[in-house]
Amino acid sequence: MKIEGTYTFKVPQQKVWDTFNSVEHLQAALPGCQKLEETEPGKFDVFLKIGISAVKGKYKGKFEIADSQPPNSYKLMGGGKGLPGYVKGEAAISLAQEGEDTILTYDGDVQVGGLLAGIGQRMIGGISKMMLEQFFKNMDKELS
Amino acid sequence: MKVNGVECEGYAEPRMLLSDFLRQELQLLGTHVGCEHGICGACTILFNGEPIRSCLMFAVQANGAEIMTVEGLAENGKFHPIQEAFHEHHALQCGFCTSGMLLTVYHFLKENPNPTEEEAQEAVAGVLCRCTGYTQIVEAVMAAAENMRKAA
Amino acid sequence: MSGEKKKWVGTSYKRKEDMRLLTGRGTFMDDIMLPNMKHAAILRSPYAHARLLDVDISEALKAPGVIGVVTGEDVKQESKPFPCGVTIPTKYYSCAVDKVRFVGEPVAVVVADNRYLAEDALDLIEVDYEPLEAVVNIEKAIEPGAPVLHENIGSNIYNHRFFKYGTDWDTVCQEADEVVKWKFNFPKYAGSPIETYGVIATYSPYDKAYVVYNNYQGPFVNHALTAMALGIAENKMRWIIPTDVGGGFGCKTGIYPYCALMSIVAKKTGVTVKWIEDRREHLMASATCTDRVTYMEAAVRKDGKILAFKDKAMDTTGGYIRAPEPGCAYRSTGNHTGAYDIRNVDREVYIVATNKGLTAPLRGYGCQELYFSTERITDMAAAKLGMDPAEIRFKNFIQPEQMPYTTATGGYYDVGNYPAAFQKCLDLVEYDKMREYQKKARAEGRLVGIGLASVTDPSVTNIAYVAIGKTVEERKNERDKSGSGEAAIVKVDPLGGITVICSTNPQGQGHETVISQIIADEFGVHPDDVVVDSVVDSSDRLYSITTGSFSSRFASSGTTSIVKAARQCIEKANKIAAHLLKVEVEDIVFEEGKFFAKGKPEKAINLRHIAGAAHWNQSNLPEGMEDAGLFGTSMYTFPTSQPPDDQDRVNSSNTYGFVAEAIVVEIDQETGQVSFLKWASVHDAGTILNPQIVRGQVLGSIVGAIGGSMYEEQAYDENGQCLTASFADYLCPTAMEMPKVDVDHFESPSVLTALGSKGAGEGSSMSVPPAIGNALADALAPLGAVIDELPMTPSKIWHLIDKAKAKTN
Amino acid sequence: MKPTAFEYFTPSTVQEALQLLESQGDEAKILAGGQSLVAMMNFRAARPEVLIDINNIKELDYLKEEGDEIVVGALTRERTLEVSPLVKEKCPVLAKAITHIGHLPIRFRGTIGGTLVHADNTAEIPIMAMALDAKMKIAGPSGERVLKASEFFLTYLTSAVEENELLVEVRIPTFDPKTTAWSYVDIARRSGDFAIVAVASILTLNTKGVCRSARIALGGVAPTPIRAKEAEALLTGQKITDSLIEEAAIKAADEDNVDPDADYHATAEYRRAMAKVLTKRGLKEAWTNFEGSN
Repeated sequence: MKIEGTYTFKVPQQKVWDTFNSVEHLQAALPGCQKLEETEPGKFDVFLKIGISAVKGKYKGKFEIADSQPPNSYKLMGGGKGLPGYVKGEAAISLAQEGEDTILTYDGDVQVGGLLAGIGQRMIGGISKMMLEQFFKNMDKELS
Repeated sequence: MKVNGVECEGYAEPRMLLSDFLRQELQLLGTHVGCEHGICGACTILFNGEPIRSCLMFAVQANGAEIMTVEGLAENGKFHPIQEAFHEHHALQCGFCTSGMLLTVYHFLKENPNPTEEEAQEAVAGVLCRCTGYTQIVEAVMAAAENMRKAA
Repeated sequence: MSGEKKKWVGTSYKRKEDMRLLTGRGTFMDDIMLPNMKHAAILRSPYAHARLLDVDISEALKAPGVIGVVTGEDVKQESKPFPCGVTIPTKYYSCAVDKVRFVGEPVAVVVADNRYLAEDALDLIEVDYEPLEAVVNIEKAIEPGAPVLHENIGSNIYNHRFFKYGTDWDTVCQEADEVVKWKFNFPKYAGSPIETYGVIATYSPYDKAYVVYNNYQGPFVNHALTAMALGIAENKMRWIIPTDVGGGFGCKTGIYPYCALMSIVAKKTGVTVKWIEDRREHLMASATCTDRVTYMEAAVRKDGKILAFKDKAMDTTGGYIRAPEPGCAYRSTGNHTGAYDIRNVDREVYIVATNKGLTAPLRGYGCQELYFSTERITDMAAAKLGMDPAEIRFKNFIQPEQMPYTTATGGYYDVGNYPAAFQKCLDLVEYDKMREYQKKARAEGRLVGIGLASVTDPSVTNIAYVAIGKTVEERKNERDKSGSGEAAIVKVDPLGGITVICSTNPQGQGHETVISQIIADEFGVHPDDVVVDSVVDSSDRLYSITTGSFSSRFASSGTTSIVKAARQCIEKANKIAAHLLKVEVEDIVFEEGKFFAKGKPEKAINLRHIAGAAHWNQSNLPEGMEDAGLFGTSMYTFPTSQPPDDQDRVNSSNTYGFVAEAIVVEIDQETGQVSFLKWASVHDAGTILNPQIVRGQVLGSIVGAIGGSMYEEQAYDENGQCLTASFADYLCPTAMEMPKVDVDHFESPSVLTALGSKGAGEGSSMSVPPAIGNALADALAPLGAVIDELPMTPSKIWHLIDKAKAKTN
Repeated sequence: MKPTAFEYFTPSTVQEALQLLESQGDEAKILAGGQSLVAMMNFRAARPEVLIDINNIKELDYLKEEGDEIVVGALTRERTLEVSPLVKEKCPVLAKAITHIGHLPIRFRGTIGGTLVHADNTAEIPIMAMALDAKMKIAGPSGERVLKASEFFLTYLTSAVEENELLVEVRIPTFDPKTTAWSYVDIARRSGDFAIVAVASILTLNTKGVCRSARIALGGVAPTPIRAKEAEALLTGQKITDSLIEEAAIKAADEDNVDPDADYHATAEYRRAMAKVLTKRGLKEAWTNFEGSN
């Protein structure tokens, strides 16, 4: 499933970059994040508890930040699994300053597998979109 | 609970589905389980006179309720007119969905003794049948309605 | 033999099975309870393609109520891969051993006190998967560089063959005025009976034998294959199929891996194990038909004569290939040209590995895939030539005077009058009037279409067709396989009661009733007096490789065996009667259940009397009669069931019926929704044994095919995730989706069967998909949109209309 | 497909239920009709550790008229609303919409509260709540609060009811069928399925056929059911004509208004197109069936 779009933050690019690279802020902004740990630079262990319908459940996963080009772009790769199934994804994220604002562009591919995909296909697209929105909104809060 | 007019008792932990309770605890094997998510309708029974999916209820919720299953349709070894019509019109093949069909129709004809064919078709649409193509089921429902009206 | 006036056969005798089924007293798989029975649940792969690194069951073993856990390692120790009729079979075990190759593939089995606890323990099994890239698209799977599913095969090609029948394609094309070609996609859909699979297995360590209750439907070749996989003699594995099976439609032929798996589980855990497949398991991992890509070509003359068919057909059987595949591609060999007199055929066949669920025969086995492309291309040829689709069919039908007719590919059609049967269908749908109606509707801008299909309906497969998967050279090194035997035992007990035991275990087709009708006619008794035992038990029923309820075997081969067995009894009864009446056997008359000497009906003796003599006074049998009692047995196989010849021709089935379908549709151009305005379906199933039952079979095959054409699909995303694992997404038609269909018959009795009957169970499942395709295509023709895939959903149709309109604007 | 184990409570008052919600924390789930929840539990997609069955709270099962509102207890079954003479008379569009919910056995168990809190964006009652400007009364540890439908649905499958709260009542404004044109139309793959797109239309008209107010709600085209505000504004104050309806339909399906997702059954483009088609058909049907239209 392709997920792409943009989000506008009303703060300068460097600040957005720093916040997106901070464990603390990421932990606070990731929907349902119970624990986030940087195991080695750019690599994280994450534990999420998600509470929406068929997706509800606890997920254990890892993600990695690669090809980091501060403060412009990086690649995000990761995945996790829980009893309802697994999620795997990859996204190219880039930042661009536009006046006072920073435009974040994401272009990713998300794979959802197992129970989730089989019985929840009607809602997966919507829920993924919603969680991403939620994440950006939370990040917005972290930025202010 | 009262099942087909008989007081019944059994043990059920909270999570036991009513369909499983009827089959396993009460050994009423006429109620069939086809999907366990409320769509196929094979497990349809009457719960206090209303048709419900027994796979979408917990047995504990039926405490004190009056339940009717397919075993309660025929009386004294004689077919109910709906069963008679299903037999006459070849409205069943493998017979697996039939219990849910019969109880659905039983309730339907009680509410609507003089249905149109369209209404009959809609009434049985809540139970999936993979064998018959439904046509002969709808024909049976219409015939049963007529016979029951005549008998009434 | 056929064509005699019967008292019971041919009437709509009401079903005997109904008595128990209408009162909730049937015995289905889940109704069987055995002592010390525990319950199994299966852990299934969430990945379409992954290496299995580790399966940690330690926590699951500690869970409450758990008896044991079995993994792929155990299965590898206890069994070998299932044999399959291709040159390099996949290492297909009943449970994943090294890799998982489709979502839903079994990975481990938990046995616990009840199903709830078993499922709890599944949650505690930790599996370490190394995900691999998946491939789901048939054509991509055979491109270089595609992820390979089976290392031992080295590519994703399970099977690849070329066939040439008659004059070669290029030469034929020189004679042709037009060559029409198109690519078609046929979907993966399923029988999805409301009763899912179920197995109860027990193992006795003392006599090293298994008893396996299961709701299998045949063919019993899979019993032998399962024994081979378990490395045991076939008689050490007793299969018992309960009285009632809740629908099959071919899908239940795919249960045998679970029979093997639960046998292993029973052996490992030491308890009797019951496993009832749940709907999610069923929709992901039971069995569907193969999806197929066909590059179809037809070479035609201006006058409409089709000179040749050429196709490149690519089927996928999913993550593994298992018996009876590669039948998907070859079961229709003999009837490849359908009802048409086409002498030249060019085929290329691939069977391809993809990370999708596995396949089994689905009602119509292989024919819906075939006819969707041949009947669509026939319509396209007609359009190209400016001919009416009915006219091109008349132009190409095999004529009644050509019967018996041997097709270019080896099929032997004994009887049939296709033009007349087809005309009956056109009359029934009021074809000319409908074309007028269409003209008017089109003038108003409405999208009305008429779709036709005319096909032959093969039944009673000759297992020889499976061998076509191997080349002539490869076959030379193997022993031939062939046959279509079906078993019946008719026994008359000491009090004259008649019991019939067959190997065609029914799943709703009403065999008990029809057998009773046949026996009633043969013996002059009442159908209610006949008892038919529907339980199939491999240890005390006659069975063979070919027996079972599949490929519409009952109506032609089953009934023939029954009649033969019955007549053996009667023959013996005649001899006993002659002996008792002290006359020559030639002088005995048997009428309405009474035996008497010619001209002396007043001195008749009845069956009870004769049975009594045969059972109670065994020393007083006629001279030369060695066996006491009164019984007959038959395992009739058609003489037409021969192995393939050295030009790959094979009579892949034994009787061939005919189906004509005519469907009038209207498409709502704003929403893409389809409504059926009129529908006629005419069948030649030979002599009709029970009209009401046959009507039920036809209507049932129609609703299944409507499903596959418009609603049902086992759908996957590009990563091999199954998107339709619930009935909320796998959409079986309800009563509201079933239109009114006028069903009629054109009876041309088969000369090969005892009663003239041919198979009647599958017909419309193979003719409806192309007929709906043709109807939708005809409706969209004014816009220039083409139908080349199924299922056609409103969304897809709307996009076709949208695209076509964008083009014209 | 068997649910995981849970602790089971059967409060008989709202107060008790709220106390249980408070004491059992976020692993508790309310069981109302159970027609979505139990199916999800059978799949083990939902795994509540505590189930608070509110079916014994008789005080939540009522249906009455208060002023110009129909007041419905959250535990009222969908079927009760469907056949209620009050609903048929004062809010017939709701009765009509309910006939589109699943099949009869689902409606006999399914409750108005359950389906609202489940907040499926194609479910009939949430769409009707939006169309009718229903108000939801929610009880919580610190008392009751009332939300408008527009505030109630937050996003996909998410309502504003917090984990320690319980939806207790729904207040549905009635209308006078004599001056109101209405319709409920949808497209589903099969009869009884969740709609791909659904549209409810309610137009209040004066004696001359001029639209005094218009309410159009769409389902299946955004994370929650939505209103077509611009289309409503366009209709208001105008005499209903075919071309006006056409224009309103275009507005309803406008990009600013709808943002559908694709799934296996239908593409986003299809849903967007159906938003327009169904708005048009819905308005036409409402207008045609309205007694004052001719």
